[in-house]
Amino acid sequence: MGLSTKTGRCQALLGFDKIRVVPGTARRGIVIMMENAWLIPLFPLLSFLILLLFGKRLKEASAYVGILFTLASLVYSILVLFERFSEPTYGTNFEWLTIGDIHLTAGFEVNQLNALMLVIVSLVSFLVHTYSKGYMNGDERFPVFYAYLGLFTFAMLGLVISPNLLQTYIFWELVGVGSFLLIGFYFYKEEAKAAAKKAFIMTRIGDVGLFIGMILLFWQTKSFEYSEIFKAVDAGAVSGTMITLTAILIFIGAVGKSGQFPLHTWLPDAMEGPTPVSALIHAATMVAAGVYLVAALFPLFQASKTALLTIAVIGAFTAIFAASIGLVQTDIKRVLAYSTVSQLGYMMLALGSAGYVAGVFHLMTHAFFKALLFLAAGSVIHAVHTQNIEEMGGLWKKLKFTGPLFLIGTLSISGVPLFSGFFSKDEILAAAWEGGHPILFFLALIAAFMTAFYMFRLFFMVFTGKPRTEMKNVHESPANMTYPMMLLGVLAIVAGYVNTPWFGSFLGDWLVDGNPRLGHAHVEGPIWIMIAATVVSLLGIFMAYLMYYKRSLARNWLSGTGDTLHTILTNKYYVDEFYQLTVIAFTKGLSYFLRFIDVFLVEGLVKGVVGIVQGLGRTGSRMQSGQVQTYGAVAFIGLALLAVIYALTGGYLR
Amino acid sequence: MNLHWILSILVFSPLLGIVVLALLPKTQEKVIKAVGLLATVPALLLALAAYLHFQWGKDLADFAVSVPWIQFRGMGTQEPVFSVYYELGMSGFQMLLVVLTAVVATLSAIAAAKFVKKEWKGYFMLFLLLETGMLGVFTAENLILFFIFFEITLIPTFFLIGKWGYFEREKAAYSFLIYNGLGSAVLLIVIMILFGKTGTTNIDLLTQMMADPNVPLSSDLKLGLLIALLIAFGVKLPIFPLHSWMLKVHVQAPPSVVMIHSGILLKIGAYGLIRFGMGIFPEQFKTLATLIAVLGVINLLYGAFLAFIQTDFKMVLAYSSISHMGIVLIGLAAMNEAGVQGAIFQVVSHGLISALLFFLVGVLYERTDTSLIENLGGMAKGMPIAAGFLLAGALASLGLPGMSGFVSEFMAFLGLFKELPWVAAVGTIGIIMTAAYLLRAVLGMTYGKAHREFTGVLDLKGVEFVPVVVLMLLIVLIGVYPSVLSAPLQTTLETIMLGIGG
Amino acid sequence: MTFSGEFLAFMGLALVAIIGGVLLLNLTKVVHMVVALIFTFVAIAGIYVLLSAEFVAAVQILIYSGAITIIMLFGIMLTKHDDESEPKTGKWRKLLVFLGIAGFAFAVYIGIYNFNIVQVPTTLHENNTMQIGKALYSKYIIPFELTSALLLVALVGSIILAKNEKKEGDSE
Amino acid sequence: MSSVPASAFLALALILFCIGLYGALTKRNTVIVLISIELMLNAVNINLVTFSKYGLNPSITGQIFALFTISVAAAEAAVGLAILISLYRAKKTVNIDEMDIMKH
Repeated sequence: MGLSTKTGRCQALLGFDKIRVVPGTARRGIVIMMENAWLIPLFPLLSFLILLLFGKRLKEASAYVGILFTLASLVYSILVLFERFSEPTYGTNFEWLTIGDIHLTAGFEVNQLNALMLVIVSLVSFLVHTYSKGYMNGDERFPVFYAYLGLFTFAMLGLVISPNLLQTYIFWELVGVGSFLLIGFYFYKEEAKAAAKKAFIMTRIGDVGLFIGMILLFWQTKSFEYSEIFKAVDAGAVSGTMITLTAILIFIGAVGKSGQFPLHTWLPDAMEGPTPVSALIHAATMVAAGVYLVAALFPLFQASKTALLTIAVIGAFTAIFAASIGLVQTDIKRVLAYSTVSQLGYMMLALGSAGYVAGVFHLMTHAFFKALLFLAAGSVIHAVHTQNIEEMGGLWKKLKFTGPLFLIGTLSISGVPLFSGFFSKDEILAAAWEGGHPILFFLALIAAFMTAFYMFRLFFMVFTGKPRTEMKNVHESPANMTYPMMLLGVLAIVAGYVNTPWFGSFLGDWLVDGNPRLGHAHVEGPIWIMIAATVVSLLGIFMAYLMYYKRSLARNWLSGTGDTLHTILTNKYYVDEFYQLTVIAFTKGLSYFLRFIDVFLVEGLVKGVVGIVQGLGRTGSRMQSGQVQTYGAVAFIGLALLAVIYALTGGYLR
Repeated sequence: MNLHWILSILVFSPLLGIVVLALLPKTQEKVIKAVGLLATVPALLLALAAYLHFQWGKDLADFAVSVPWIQFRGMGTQEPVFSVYYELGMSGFQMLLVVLTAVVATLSAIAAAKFVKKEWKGYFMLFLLLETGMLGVFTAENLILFFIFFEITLIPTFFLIGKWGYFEREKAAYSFLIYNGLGSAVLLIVIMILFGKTGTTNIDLLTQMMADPNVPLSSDLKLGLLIALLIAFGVKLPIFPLHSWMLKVHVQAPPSVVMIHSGILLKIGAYGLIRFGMGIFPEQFKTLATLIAVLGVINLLYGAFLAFIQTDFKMVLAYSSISHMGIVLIGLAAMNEAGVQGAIFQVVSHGLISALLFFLVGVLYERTDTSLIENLGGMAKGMPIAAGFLLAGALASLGLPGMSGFVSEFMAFLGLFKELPWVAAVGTIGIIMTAAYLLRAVLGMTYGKAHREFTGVLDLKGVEFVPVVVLMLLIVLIGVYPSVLSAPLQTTLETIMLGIGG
Repeated sequence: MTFSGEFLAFMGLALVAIIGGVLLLNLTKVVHMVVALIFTFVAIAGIYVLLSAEFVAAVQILIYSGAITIIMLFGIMLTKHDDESEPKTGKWRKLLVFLGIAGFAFAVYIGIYNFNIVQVPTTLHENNTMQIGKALYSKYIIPFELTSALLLVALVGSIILAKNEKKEGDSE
Repeated sequence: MSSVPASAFLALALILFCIGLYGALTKRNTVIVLISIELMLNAVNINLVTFSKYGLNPSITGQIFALFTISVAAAEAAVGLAILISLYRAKKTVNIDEMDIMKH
């Protein structure tokens, strides 16, 4: 786009002929892999189409179709990533739509962030595909499930490979649909239906923000292309207020997708979907898309201090807000969901504090350990057929693999040293301290404490102590479920070492390479931050240990006797109820008011028209009275009228 | 190659079907259905041929035909004072609408063969007459010819609704006739004034003349004429508050007729506004742009909010049509390439989507005798394929990228955000509301606990797949590769933009 | 304009004619109306005299004041009715008709007002009857004969129409 | 030469015509309606006779026309009355409002 040469319609139709290299990246080495990176999203799409058409016949075999195609994507992504280490950014475009002089393009681009995201997404997707083979076994809509997974994976891969905002938006919506379909997979459950609807509509509210921001930005910069936008912003072609406005509008899109306050309520409800879905979409990939979007447009956000501050504040607030709700939830998946919201808030805080690397780093590590946690939770649910942690307990011995894997995930998310979460969290805290506001830093610190606390509360309640209800047939999950978890477990431990203060910030250096706008590769925070983070997380673990393992502290120790706080937290600060009473009630009210208008005013108009027509007809028929005198009178009056008109306006008489 | 006769054959080919049908006995159900269906095929093939003709890089003007038709001689003069020509022609825009009409008409004939339960002979005869009218409307190059075809569409529709509709069909038919009759009366006045003042009714000639400052039409008169056109086509589109007839028609008419009605007939309003309103009176259109934008946003939101509380799925779709026509207005009001192209895209895209959704409504009604959302709850259990297509159709309708609805919505808003960002920003609420009401309705029907047994209720089968799959493929094709539509439009757009710029 | 004797005569006759007409409209009894109309007819005959049309004046008196009025009186008597006049017609219609007529009168009056007619000396008053006779039997002979046929047809037609139904039924 | 202008006669004729017209359109007794029509014919006759005397070419033709009119009027009166009587026999009324068989 931004290509202002006018092309004929024939050329526009031929599309692919117009592939061209993005300006500035023309230096081409041997980039066979990257050149064909557009194949990566197409594999899952193919899987989706095949399963849609032949799924019924393939039955259980459809799993292999899905797994095979995502494996292809994964392998290809890894190859692309390795090629990207040595080669510069590669991208091509072809003309997608012509509007007068405007030529909108579609294409793909492989830069550092994209390459990394490709691997994360295809890896998690592949693992979830494998895992689902066991988890969804026996479901009558098994092929449909895999088809949906394929659709989602396609959209997500397409999203991360997009070189322009418009294409991003397109895939952005498509991942929304994938998520919607998968949340509503158990369509016969009323809760699933409500959750799917809620997820779609709430994210759409955010999407509209992105939509407006994108269009406004387009008219300011004449382009949807990321590179063109950054160029225009650098050149000062866009006014400061406009940058702030568009940045915040785009951020609203991210708020919707990443479940940030105040559009977070759909994410916990989305846990109505099958657990592998929660792992794939609502933990590792889609919800991180908001973070990815902010990261991809980071130079734009950086041009506006206000926008960055907004992001940081919302991120920090969401982090602590969701963490506090997570303290009291009793549904295993909901605890994880709130922890996801909270962790996403963390990432936003990092980006808002200008910690680009920190945000992306945490995005990566979080994808691994949260996917692990969800899959492990799925394994637990698979074993005990309940999601209520009050009914679990003492599963450590029964689930030989799941237990330790879950522990790894918990340690990692809690930020215990040497696990991946520790490094990325430390990075974020340092960024918040350096680039953000001290208050935000302390909020983040408190959130870290809460995270450690509720995650271990979860762990202790599920795996230690004695079973609180009778549980039979508890058995470890099959191999195709445990292997993916093991791989993730390994990653949850080691993924952090790509960017540490001790062994070098390899990831950070690579991410910002050749792109000074993205900020420093590594933020050197004071050493006490690391210590504080460690202390805080250990404190959280210790308190959870006391309350839920040793039981030496009463469970209502913190809230005291009055249970007000507890009630508020269990009810998630009544946000849902608040929306119910305001937004939804208002919409309904307005609708009924408009219906009133429709029924009375507009329909009245119709009645009026009908009445006039009928009245005319009736008058006409009454006029036909058969009385010659009347006819004569009418005819004469008409004649007189004509005569008068002629006499006054001048006709033959004058 | 001489192609002048092609358009005439294209337009009048359905009439051949009428002749054949007239000779058939009433009782031969299968033959009648076959003839009715086959009679729509020549037009379809010719329309597709025209599209290919264009894609092969040839000029659509090859098809234009112009023959003297009616002439009024002045007293004692040899030269005709007023002459009306029989003029048919095709621009890219018209071609798209002709293709759309031909496709939807054929699919609607399939639907009719499936859903119409009585008097097929009369039905198909009227239906074919209607098709001729619609094809004529989109190919007429001359206002009087346009008007004649416009009227031809009215009468068969009236009978199709009034005779084959549901319970309150007659009321619906009458309100259709009264509203559209008034609209076409206003249109006739405009045409006659233009004819009287300029001596021509050729659309292209009029467009040129209006740009010429020497033509004796004051700008006030032009504005008045444009407002009259806005009313005439506003009834058809429909624009709030002229919409209530359309609700009745959508609810009461048989599904196959609603496919045509919602898919094509409403588009005549949009076509007229673009071709005549914007084409002939570009400057006046500009002065009204803000008003039209506001009307568009009102349409969009009004339809969306009302669709949100309907209990009958047909009503939801009816209000959603109002809402979606708001997007057409929004695009037009932008008065730039993006907006106008968006409006035209929306015309085509909504034609396809609403045809698809109403076909599915027909399927559902045929099997369950209801279209109430509540009664259908959980039907995905019994008829998963139909439910899937319904969901896909709803997603297309709410503007999901990758389907045609998104492209048009995106372009319309892209255009308006350049000109009137605040109005457009209010309009985006409509995007959210569209998602809300469509999901509410469609999920209410497909998802959730089944309120009744759907055992014994058949899923889509056999020939029913044809319309659904064809429409779905077209919707996705346009969504994924919009150049199939945008390429033919470029010349049309250039012409319009020239008028606005000048 | 001078107040010549002719003018005074015209004024007087016109006044009588108009008064007769107005009485026709305003009297209640039907017979009275017809009588009022006789004044009008006679006054019009006088007007004819002023216009040098003695023969027409004579015919006017004979036919109108005589024959037609008598026929009308017969009509009134034959159609036995309450000679008190009718229930009133609708006010609105009266008003509308009145307005229409006023408008019409206005329009025509404008025509008359702007109408400039020259006057040349005539010989119409000399041997008026002879002149009429000459014209009637030469130039207008065919219309004249046709008129006689018309009168005959009217005569026969009236008789047949007014004939008693019973007789009619008998004859058939 | 007359000292009375032609327009005076025409005005008189107009007034009489209007009176007749009013009567014809508002009176409910059919006989009176017929009489009013006679009055209108008379007004026309005045015009005819006036134009026979005034104008560039005065001629007797106007008077002859008036005579024809009178005879036709007489015939009309006779036929009209005959119709009236036969109607009266059928409907027992001369009220014009009740004569509406054209409607049926």
